[in-house]
Parts: sequence; structure tokens; C-alpha cells
Amino acid sequence: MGSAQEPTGDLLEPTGGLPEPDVAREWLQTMTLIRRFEERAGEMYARAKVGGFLHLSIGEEATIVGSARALREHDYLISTYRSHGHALVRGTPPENVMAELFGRVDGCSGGRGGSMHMFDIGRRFMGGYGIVGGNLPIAAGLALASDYEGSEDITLCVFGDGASNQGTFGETLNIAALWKLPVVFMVTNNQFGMGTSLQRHSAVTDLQRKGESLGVPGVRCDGMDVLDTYAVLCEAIARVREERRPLLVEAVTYRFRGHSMADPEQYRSKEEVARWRERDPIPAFGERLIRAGVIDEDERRRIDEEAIARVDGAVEFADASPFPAPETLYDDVYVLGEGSSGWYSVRTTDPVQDASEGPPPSDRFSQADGRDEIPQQMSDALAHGEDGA
Amino acid sequence: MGSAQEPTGDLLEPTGGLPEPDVAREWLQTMTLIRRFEERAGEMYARAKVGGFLHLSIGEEATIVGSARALREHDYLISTYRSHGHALVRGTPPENVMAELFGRVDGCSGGRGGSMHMFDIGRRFMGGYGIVGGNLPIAAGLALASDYEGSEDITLCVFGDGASNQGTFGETLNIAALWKLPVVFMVTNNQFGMGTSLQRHSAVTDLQRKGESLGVPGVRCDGMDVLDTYAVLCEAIARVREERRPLLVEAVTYRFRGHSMADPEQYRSKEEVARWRERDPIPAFGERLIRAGVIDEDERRRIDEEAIARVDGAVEFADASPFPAPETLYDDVYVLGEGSSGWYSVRTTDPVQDASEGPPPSDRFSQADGRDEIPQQMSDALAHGEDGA
Amino acid sequence: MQGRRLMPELRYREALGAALREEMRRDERVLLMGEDIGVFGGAFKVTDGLLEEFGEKRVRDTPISENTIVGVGVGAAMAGLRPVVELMTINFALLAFDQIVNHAAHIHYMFAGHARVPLVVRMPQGAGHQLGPTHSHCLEALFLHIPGLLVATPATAADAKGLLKSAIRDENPVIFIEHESLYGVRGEVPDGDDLLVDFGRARVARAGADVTIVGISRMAITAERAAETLADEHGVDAEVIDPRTLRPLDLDTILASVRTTNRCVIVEEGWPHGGVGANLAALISEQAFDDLDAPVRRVSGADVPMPYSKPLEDIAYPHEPQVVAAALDTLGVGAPAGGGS
Amino acid sequence: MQGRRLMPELRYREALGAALREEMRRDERVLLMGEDIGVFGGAFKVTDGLLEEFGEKRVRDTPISENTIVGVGVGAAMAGLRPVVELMTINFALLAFDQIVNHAAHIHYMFAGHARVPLVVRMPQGAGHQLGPTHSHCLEALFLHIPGLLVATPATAADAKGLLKSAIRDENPVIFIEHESLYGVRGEVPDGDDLLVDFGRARVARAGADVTIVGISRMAITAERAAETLADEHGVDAEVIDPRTLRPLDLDTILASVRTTNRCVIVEEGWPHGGVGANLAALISEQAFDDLDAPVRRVSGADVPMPYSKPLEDIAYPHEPQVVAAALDTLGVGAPAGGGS
Ligand SMILES: Cc1ncc(C[n+]2csc(CCOP(=O)(O)OP(=O)(O)O)c2C)c(N)n1
Ligand SMILES: Cc1ncc(C[n+]2csc(CCOP(=O)(O)OP(=O)(O)O)c2C)c(N)n1
Ligand SMILES: [Mg+2]
Ligand SMILES: [Mg+2]
Repeated sequence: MGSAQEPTGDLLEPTGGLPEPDVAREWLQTMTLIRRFEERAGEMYARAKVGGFLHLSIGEEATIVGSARALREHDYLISTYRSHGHALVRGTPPENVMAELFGRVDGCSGGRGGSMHMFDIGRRFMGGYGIVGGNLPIAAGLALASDYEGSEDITLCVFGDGASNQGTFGETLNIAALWKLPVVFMVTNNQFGMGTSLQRHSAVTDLQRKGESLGVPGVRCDGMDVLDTYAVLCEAIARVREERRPLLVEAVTYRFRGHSMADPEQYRSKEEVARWRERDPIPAFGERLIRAGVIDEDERRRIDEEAIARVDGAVEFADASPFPAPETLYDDVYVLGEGSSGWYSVRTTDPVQDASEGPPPSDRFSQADGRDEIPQQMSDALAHGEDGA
Repeated sequence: MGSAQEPTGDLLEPTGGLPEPDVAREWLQTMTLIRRFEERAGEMYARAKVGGFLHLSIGEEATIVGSARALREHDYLISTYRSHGHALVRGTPPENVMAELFGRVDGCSGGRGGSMHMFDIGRRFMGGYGIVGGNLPIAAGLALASDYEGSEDITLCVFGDGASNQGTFGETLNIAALWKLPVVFMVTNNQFGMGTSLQRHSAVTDLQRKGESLGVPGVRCDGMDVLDTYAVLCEAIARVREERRPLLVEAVTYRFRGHSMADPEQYRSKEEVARWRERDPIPAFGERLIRAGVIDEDERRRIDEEAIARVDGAVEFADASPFPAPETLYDDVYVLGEGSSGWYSVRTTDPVQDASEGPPPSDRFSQADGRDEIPQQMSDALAHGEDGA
Repeated sequence: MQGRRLMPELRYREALGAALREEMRRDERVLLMGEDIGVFGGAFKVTDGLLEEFGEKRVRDTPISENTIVGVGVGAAMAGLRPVVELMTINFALLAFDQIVNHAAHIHYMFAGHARVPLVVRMPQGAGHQLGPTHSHCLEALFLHIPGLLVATPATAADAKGLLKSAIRDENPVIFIEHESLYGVRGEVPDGDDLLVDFGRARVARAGADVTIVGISRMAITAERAAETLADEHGVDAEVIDPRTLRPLDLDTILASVRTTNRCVIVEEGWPHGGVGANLAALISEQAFDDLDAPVRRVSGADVPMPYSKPLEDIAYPHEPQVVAAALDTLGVGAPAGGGS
Repeated sequence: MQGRRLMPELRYREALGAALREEMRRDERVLLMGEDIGVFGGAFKVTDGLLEEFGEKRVRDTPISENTIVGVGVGAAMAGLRPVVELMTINFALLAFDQIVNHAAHIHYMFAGHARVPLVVRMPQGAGHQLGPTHSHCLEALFLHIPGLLVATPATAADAKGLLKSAIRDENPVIFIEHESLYGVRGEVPDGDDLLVDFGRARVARAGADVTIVGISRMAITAERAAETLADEHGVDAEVIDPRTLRPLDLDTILASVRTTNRCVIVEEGWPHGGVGANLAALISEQAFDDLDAPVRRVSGADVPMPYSKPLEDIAYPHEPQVVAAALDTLGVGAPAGGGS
């Protein structure tokens, strides 16, 4: 994770607007890693190694690194279905993120969630969520818990411009303001909700203001500039941590790729995309560091090569990781054992052991799920799964 | 309904801020009728003539008459579970509103809806709705239809301060602003959502501003003053009708009675209630008319006596109206016949005729509802109903 | 009398309040959220007095924002608290269906067990008070369909207390469905903080040999009364079973009973199509196929939105006569009730 | 070949598009609303080209506000329009459940028939594309429970077109459930603007005498394939029935078939508890009690949130082998599949 020392905008002072060299280097490394990771994920998707939807943040890396690095390790981060970068920036090894995309047991969500549902509770990354707007109330709940327990933690809740039209936006901002919850709501304004441009989906396009009449003041940052994003988020987070009330931050950015892999992009012009690409946050920051003498061309190349190598390793790791075993299908539908009530709590959840009693679900779930369709399903399922896997 | 001539704030000029004498008289009559009607409804509730919840608008009559009288006959009005007054102001005979409270066939909703679900489509009163915030999207849909058909109609959507925290508030205001829908959103701020005061449920308590950052500008009116309410609504409605975009109006008022009949009112002080009662909109307007020489004490008394007499008649009528017949239980679950598809469309919906074939629902609904539980239900139901009725 | 007072008599409402109070005293992490549960004391007064004892931090009045209230509960639960959310009636839970199903129910599985959502969502259901089509429905069938949820439908004061305490201690999201008509009903409630009622264990309300009657939620009471009538007026000895929880479901107890009575009637207040009764009738017809001497009979609410008018509301949900008739029908006694093969 | 081309072959997606186009041409009051249905052409391209033909007034891109989009449809329908709302997947319909159930479904009844809600809500469901636990479920059972709604689940291009045209012309709110895996599938579609498919009429996809297989939504196709295998490899002659609509339900056709085959298997992709299969199994066991030689068998999706990982997703919903095994089981052929009495 980021520098152990308290993140503050002042960090930017020492070297004329730039952070400490090591910090600056780490930002560039992480943005580059996210970029290379997602480019490769796209290739793997084309090669059918990855299924489902794949939403890439390419172009939005500065909003990810600039905001997450303004957090303390204990602060919560919660995001959307576009969250590979959020897992990576929090320190989830690329190996486990790639393995999730591959649907393998070593995936950070055990292969259960896929691209849209990354998770790493150990690093306080409380997940990517597939329901637009679904993560806002949950963020307020995380912040409520922080206050309840008297901790200083805050929650950074990331969502898109399109999500600001969802009912949960108004409901959650009102509750957060009313209850003085320490949440920074960061709307990643990449100009589109899928194929619908901001002007066509939101009556108010000055999104930093969209929370005002709900009781949540807002600020804006340049989401193409990791320095500005970091500075603005540091200030916002410090205020929220101190004043214990929510703020809204609009990070203005752009999605270089399609909404997901299957997107003809007829809703925007090549020219518009090209214009934004000129502001690509990674080269921009790299040059800035070179100009400031923090790194030189060689080091920049090395950073890129390291990122590529790291992603190579992640792909290898993911490919070597096994698929979940068919008999795990019914695991973790419920928490069994300690602390859970009812007959099923006394059953073991060890699938291997249960399997030996086979078919386990008919045993473990019989009463909850009726007696025939599940064994039927599972016995066939197992058969099917084995030649399928 | 109100004066046939176009409602405009100018109406208020001729007699120093007062409308034409006939108009002024009608407003006082209608506010008085609503008041006497609801007082009587409360008594009928105590006598178990009325069931369910009974939400009275006593104290809020000026918001009802002042706003509805600013509408044209063709404009839509849609409200909440607190809507006896909205039916009455639109011209629904007190007889039918009382019959609805009594659950009789002559009720404006055929006894199906009760106090919370009044309806009179012929008078463009598009209903009271029991789900807080549920009527906002529907209002936007009504306004969309007006635009779609190129009519000049607008929609007045009435809801409470508590409803402004519901997700539909943000979603609907955004869509209405984005699509330029002719809706006046009127939040009847009676200071409480049930037992929760405005300050305890809404982060922003200046409700006229609550739509601003969603793209809907707002104004406020004194909901205890029918003249101010009328003047502000006339202007708002005229703007909305002309500019084809939504406005929010906050009508500041107070609920003199409990939230519903079963409310100990521990959440507010007798003094607070007493202070607001001093501003009772009906006596206030009556005196104003007397001072202006529009009416005299006798006429004021006559108006009150007429209202009481009218309500007496309504109670008599309601009491004489029959309860819905048990065999009508399954009527109007679906529109049958013309325009509806599938086997059931060729079935008659005449309950009498069906009944003679008895048991009708097993015939009419057999395929949709299975063969045994419905006849079972109904045959017993009928039996039960008869000794029940 | 003294003998019977060994167990205190509590109203269903008071039993729920006691469960909340005891669990809040036992576990600092338990907090309550809901509309008007604090200052107002709760729309049905279940939480009455809890604000005074535990303060605003743990008894939180919320704005009217059902989906977000539940979602806040989900997040707080993921972060280690034990939130109990009250929704004023089950009808309003439809506004929170996304947070309940797509989030609360599925997060544990979606994240491979790395996250837990020990959340309880409490709400009453049921007709009988003329609240009309937006306030009166019984929707337990919508929730029992969802893997990841536990669903409780207590019918007695004792079960209300014991199941709620279990629900609060459970690591899974629990949909806790109360019944408006039962809040005022008194029943004996065993004392003692740790008297839990396990999920997945049915209650045999009455032993009998001739026909098995399964009653859901309030209908367990209606079924008991019907059983008395069957005994007194028809010499029929009915066994009455209240599953108490629909997820997990104690099918074994029901099957064991049907295997001795060979006849079964299921009584529910909700809609017939895809209802609890359909689910049970399917399971029983499958599992006890050779033991059934007559089709499983369902007595359900009418397939209509609940009307306001009293005589219509009265006939739109089941009462003893229908249950008695259905039971007799499975025994071939009394007029066969139309349809059927 | 020429002979067979009398009927044009269309993809399921194109058949839906044709239905929308024809009805929009026929009736000025028909308009479309949904997320990305216009400029983007629809998440699954069903509405592709309609914006160009009918313009922004009648093909309206909406913000991401499911509950309100449906509610706007309710209001517009009450005012005389014929709105067709597209939700991107059925999972998101849970956000709109209040407007669908408490409003669309109940307004006509609640207001004693004085108001009508001729609204169609279209949305796809189904697994098979590794969309994981928030995008893959089959939820038809939640909707068939609700009186006031009509529910259609077309499995072929012809039914997709014919049922959607009927739905748009219907005076009632219709939940129109498409299947993601079928969008690309071609099928013969009868020409002619007025070729409607009535609600409440099942389609007998294959005649047979040994066992009745009822398949819901995409599972009607799976059932047909299973029937071929049963014929080819086991000499079993299965009758395959696709109800096409779940409300109203053509129970007569299913019962008539079961009365001749005396055996029934129901195949659904959704969850087993309180699913479509449970509802049908209950009805059939009740209505055809004396005609059944074996318990009605259900083959359903697994009782889990849909996992992302391919091998897990594959085994979480039914395929031909399970249907074949279940059918053989009702005939007492092949290994009895565990459990049961
Ligand atoms: C409730 C819900 N509705 C619709 C969708 C389909 N969908 C997925 S992403 C998306 C666009 C979201 O746009 P935005 O919030 O701006 O985030 P971005 O994709 O631009 O990062 C839509 C409509 C969904 N996943 N959930
Ligand atoms: C969705 C929903 N949640 C809760 C309720 C219960 N309820 C009925 S009225 C009410 C308070 C509404 O307050 P407000 O919007 O200010 O309207 P008022 O009653 O003051 O007129 C509540 C919580 C409901 N009917 N619907
Ligand atoms: Mg966006
Ligand atoms: Mg209020």
C-alpha cells in the first residue's frame, strides 16, 4: 500500500507540487500496472480466458491511484463492476485479480464473482458491485460502523456519473448528511453511462453540485491528473475524517475503451476519444516526473517492463490455478457452524468430507431444499461438471 | 370545479389581493367542506364505520384548495394516502368519498381502496397512493402523456416532506427536468413524517431547495394562507405550462391532528400544536373575507351550516350504500374482454351471470389460478361473506 | 392459576421487544434502524422503550428510504455490527428488494465466504385491518425463493422471542416476518435470556392421527382452531404443524406426520400461485407420493390484491370454515369442493 | 429449401424488434423507454434501428432509474399511452418491484376498474454467459405470484414476436421475460402484422405418449433436445409442452397430456424453492392425482446465487442429461436419483 506516513496534500509541497520521489515512483508504477493489467485482461477476454462482461478503467487510472493513495490503510474503499484497478491499488496481488477473471479458486472472490465482483476484505477493499448504485447504501453502512465503533476510519465510495441518477444516490446522501457519516462519495465522471452521455442522462451536469440540495457539498478534481486528484482527495478525506460528515468529489475523466468489451461505440466520435487520449494520465505523469528529475527515461521504461512482467506472472499464475471443484457449488450459500442457528449449524462445511458422504448437498441441504431436485441436480451436476471442467 | 375562467394570480388583484367574490366564497366553502368532512370522518372512524388507517388533512386545507384551484379542469392532480381533500376539491361528491371510507359500492374506488386510495379519473384526480413516494414517477408519466399528445395539460403532484427522502424523489425530479415534463411537484411540508420531525429526517430542511441540484428550481408558499398558496401555484403552474419544465413548490403547513387516528403524538408538544392552530387557515380566510366585506358573519355561518348539512347527507348516503357483493371479489383483477389477449378475454365478466353458473371464479379463473383452491375459497368465501355481511 | 404463571404471559409484541432488549444488552454490536422506531416508539410499538434504554446511537430513526436503510444494514453487518432493520410493513420491503436479494442474500456467496451479512430485517404482514391493497399482503413466498436468506414466520409469542433472538445471533441475513394481527395476542413465553428457538425445527402445535394441517404465520393459529372444530364437531383428529421457519424448512417433521395421517392440508394467507402452499404441496407430493390417500389440499388467500371493504377483505383470506372443509375433503367427508380430477 | 422459406427465418432478437416495429407503426400510442435502447441500440440490440425510424419522442433513452422508469410507464399507461419499458436484465427489476407490484399490478383492482395500466415491461433473464450473481438469475417465479400481472416467457422467435404483439395490445400490465441465450437463435416466424399468439395457450412442442416434459423459458428448448435423446437412445416417447405464459396458465393442456402419459417432469432454470416447477407440480399433483404413476419430477437451477466460474455456472442450471435422467426416473428406468420416499 501507499506511504505509511499520513497522506496529506502537503506531501505535494517538498518537490514543487510533486510528492516524495519514492511516493511518486510508486504512483507511476501502480498506474502502469493497472494499465498493463487491463490491456492484458482484454486480450485474455478475446482469447476466451475471461468470460462475462469485462469493464476496463483504461484512461481512468489517475482517479483510482490519486484517490486510493489519499486513504489510510484502515479506511474502507468500495466500488463498482469496474474495479480491477481498485483491487490492485489496494494491494491485492495481480495474480489473484487475474485468477478471478479466469474464474479460478485463487481468485480474490474464489472465482465466484468475476470481473464485476472483486473483493479483498483483508485490504479493506469492500468489493465491486454489479448493481449500479447498489454500493452507496453499503458504503454508508460501513461508515456507520466506523462511527459506531469510535474509529477514525472513513469510507471512500466510488461510483459513476450514471449511478448518480439511481434512487440510492439521493437516499444515501441524505442519510449520510443527516447522520454525519464519514463517507467521501466520489463520482467518477467519465462522461457516459454506458452509451448515454452525461447531458442525456443527468439534468444537472455539474456533478460536483449534485449532492448540494441533499446536504452534501462537493468539489471537483481533474481525474486525468493524479496529482490534482490526490491533492483534492487528501483535503476532502481530511475534512470528512475530522468533521465526520460526507463530501462529494467529482473526478472528471474519460473512458478510453468501450463500456465493456462488446461496445461498437457509435455514441461518440473517434475525434472526441483522440482528444482525451492526448491527456492520458500515465504518460502525462511520467513526463512530469522526468521533467522534475525524479526518474529518467530508462527508469520509466523499467517501470513499464516491470509492470508487463508482473502481469505475465499474473496470467501464468491464473492459468495454473485450478477451477473450483463442482462439489463446492453449494459452499458459502450460508454461513454454517458457529454463530448460526438451526440444525444446519451443526453440520460440517468441509466439502471433501461431505462429498465422501455424497451427495453432500442432499445431506446438508435436504431440509432447506427439498429432497429430490437437489440430489438429482447435484449427481448430474457432478457428472456434468467433471467432463465440463 | 373552480371558476371556468383561466386561473391566474392576477385574479387576486381586483379586490385588493382577494379574488372575485364568488371565487372567494367558493374557496371558503370548499375548505370548510373538507374540514367538516374530515371531522365527521374521524367520528365515523371512532364509531367503526370506517376501517384501516384514516389520515386527516385538518390544518392543511389551504394547501389543497389554493393549489387545486390554480389548475385547469383538464390538468392532472395526483396525491397520497392523505387525499380526502384532493378528491373533494376536484369535485368528487362527498357522498362518494364518504362511501369509500365506509367501504361501499358507491365509493369513488368502489370500496376497494379506502381512505388511502381515493380515485376519480373523470375529474382528473389520478389517485391517492399508499406507498410513500410511489406517486412521483406516476406523475411524471402523466405529464409525459400530456406532452406526447401535444396537450397543454400539466400535472400537480402532491407529496409530503417525508416522501422527499424516498429514492423516487431524486429519480423523478431528474427525469422530469431532463425530459422537460410539465409537472409541479408540491411538497406539503407539514413538519413531520409520521412521528419524525423534518430536522430529524431530512438533511436539508429548506425543502424548496431540495430539487435544485437535481435540476428542479423551487419556490415556497405559506400553506396556511389560501391566497398565498393560490398566487404562488398560479405562477408556478403558468411557468410550467409555458416553459414545459418542472418546478418544486414547498407549501409550509401543519397537521393539526395525529398522523393517523392512532397517534399519541408524543413527538410534539401541545404548545407547538396550539401555536399553529392560531393560524388555522379557515377562520383566517373567513375573517379576511368579512373584513373585505365579501361576506358577513351570517353568510359565514351559513357556509358552515351548509357544509355540515352536506356532510350529514354524505354520511346518510354512505350508510345506505350497499357493501360490495362477495361474488365481486375477483372482478377487475384483470381487464377482460376487448383489447385483452388470451383465453380469458372471451369470458364474460358479469358476476351475476357468472355466479349463476357458480362458482364463477373456478370457471373464469380456473386456468390462471388452478382448480381447487379457488372454488374452495370462493364457495366458503361466499358462505362466509354472507353471514359476515 | 399460580401453576400456570410459572411462565410469564407476554403479548407477541412484548415478546419481540424483550428479544430485542435482551440481545442489545448481551451484545454491544446489536443496533436497530427503522422508520419511527425511536421517538414514535414503533408503528406497532415493538421497539417501545428501547430508545430510552439504549439511546439514539443504537436505536436509530431513519428517513423513509427503505432500499437504503436495508443497504446501510448490509454495510454495517459486513463491517461487524449486528443491525436489526425494521420495515413498517412487508409491502414496503418491495422497495428494498434489490438490497435484500442482490446484496444481503448473495454477498456471502459472491465473495466466496470472505464477507458475512449478519443482518435481520423485521417486518409485519397480513390482512384483517382494512389497510387495503398497498398495506395488507403476505409475501413470505417471495423471500423463501431466494437462496442466501433465512426466513422466519413466528405465530406465537414464544416463537417470536426465541426465533428473533436466534435470528440476531445468526451469521446469515434473516427475513423475520411478523403478523400484524398477532401483536396483541398473549402467550406463555419461557423466561431466560438464552432460550432460543432454532431455525429449521417445526412446532407440532397439536398431535393427531387423521390429517396433517400445516399452517403458515398467523394461519398456524387458524389451523389450530380448525383442528378443535374438527375434533369437536366431526370427530376428526388433526395434527397441526407450524414450520416456524420456511428457510431452512423442517420437511422431515411434516413428512413424518403425513406418513401417518396420509392426508395433508396447507393453510397460508398469501396468494395461491407460487405460494408457500404450492412449494410444500410439491415437496410433499414428491416425497410422500405413496403415502398420500388424497391430494394435498391448499387453502390460501384469494388471488387478488387485498380489498379495503370489510366483507371483501373477510373472504379474501382463509378462516376456520375453509380449513375444516378442506380437511374433511381430504377425508372424503363433506361436499367435494369443486374442480379436481 | 425454397419450400421452407415460405416462413422467414428470424433471430429471436429480430422477431422482438419486428413486433415492436409493427406495433409502433400500427398504434401511435406505443412508445419505448429504457436504458440505452436508443442511441446505443439496446444492450442486446433488440431495439436496434427503432430510434432512427420513430425518433426520440417514441424511443426514449432513460437515466439509470429502474423504479422510476417503470413508474413513468404506469402513469403514461393510465393516461392512455401504451408504454413498453425495457429493463436491461430481470435482476434490475428488483429495483422496480414496488412500481411493478404495488402500482402496476394493483391499480386496476384498487381503483375498482376505473383505471387501466396497459404497460409492458420487457427484460431478459438467464445464465450461461458468466455474468455472475448480480446478472444471471431467472426470476419468473417472483412475478407469477402476483395477481394483476400477466407473465410471458417466450422460448422461440415465433412466440417472441406473437406474444410481444399480444402483450402490447393487452389492457393489462405484462411482464415479458426474454432469455439472453435465445437472442441469437433463429426460428421460423409467420409473416403478417396480425399474427398474434394468445396468452394462456400452451405450445405442444413435441407430441408423445410416455412422459410429459414441461419446459419454462429457455428450458423448453432443453426439454425438446432431451426428448430427442429419450427417443433416440431410450426409446421413450416424450411429450414436450411450453406453457409460453405463466399468467394466465394453460393448465388444461398440461393436465390433458399428463392424463395420457401419467408422468411429468418440469424443467426450469430458476431456483427450486417456490419456483415455477413447485407451482406446476402442486397443481398437477392436485388435479391429476389419480392419473400420476410417479411423483412429478422437477429439474431446476441449483439453489445458489449464480457463480461466475464456468464449471460452476455450467452445473448450476439444468441441461439435457438431467432432464433425460428425470424422465427415465419417472418411468422407473435408470438409477433412482437419491432422496425421496
Ligand atoms: C441497476 C442496474 N441497472 C443497469 C445496469 C446495466 N449497466 C451496467 S454499467 C451501466 C452504466 C453505468 O454508468 P456509470 O454509472 O456512469 O458508470 P461507468 O460504467 O461509466 O463506469 C449500466 C446501465 C446495472 N448493472 N445495474
Ligand atoms: C414506502 C412506505 N414506507 C413507509 C410507509 C408508512 N408511512 C405512511 S405515511 C408515512 C409518513 C409520511 O410522511 P410525509 O411524506 O411527510 O407525509 P404526511 O404523512 O406528513 O402527509 C409513513 C412512514 C408507507 N406508507 N410507504
Ligand atoms: Mg460513467
Ligand atoms: Mg409530512
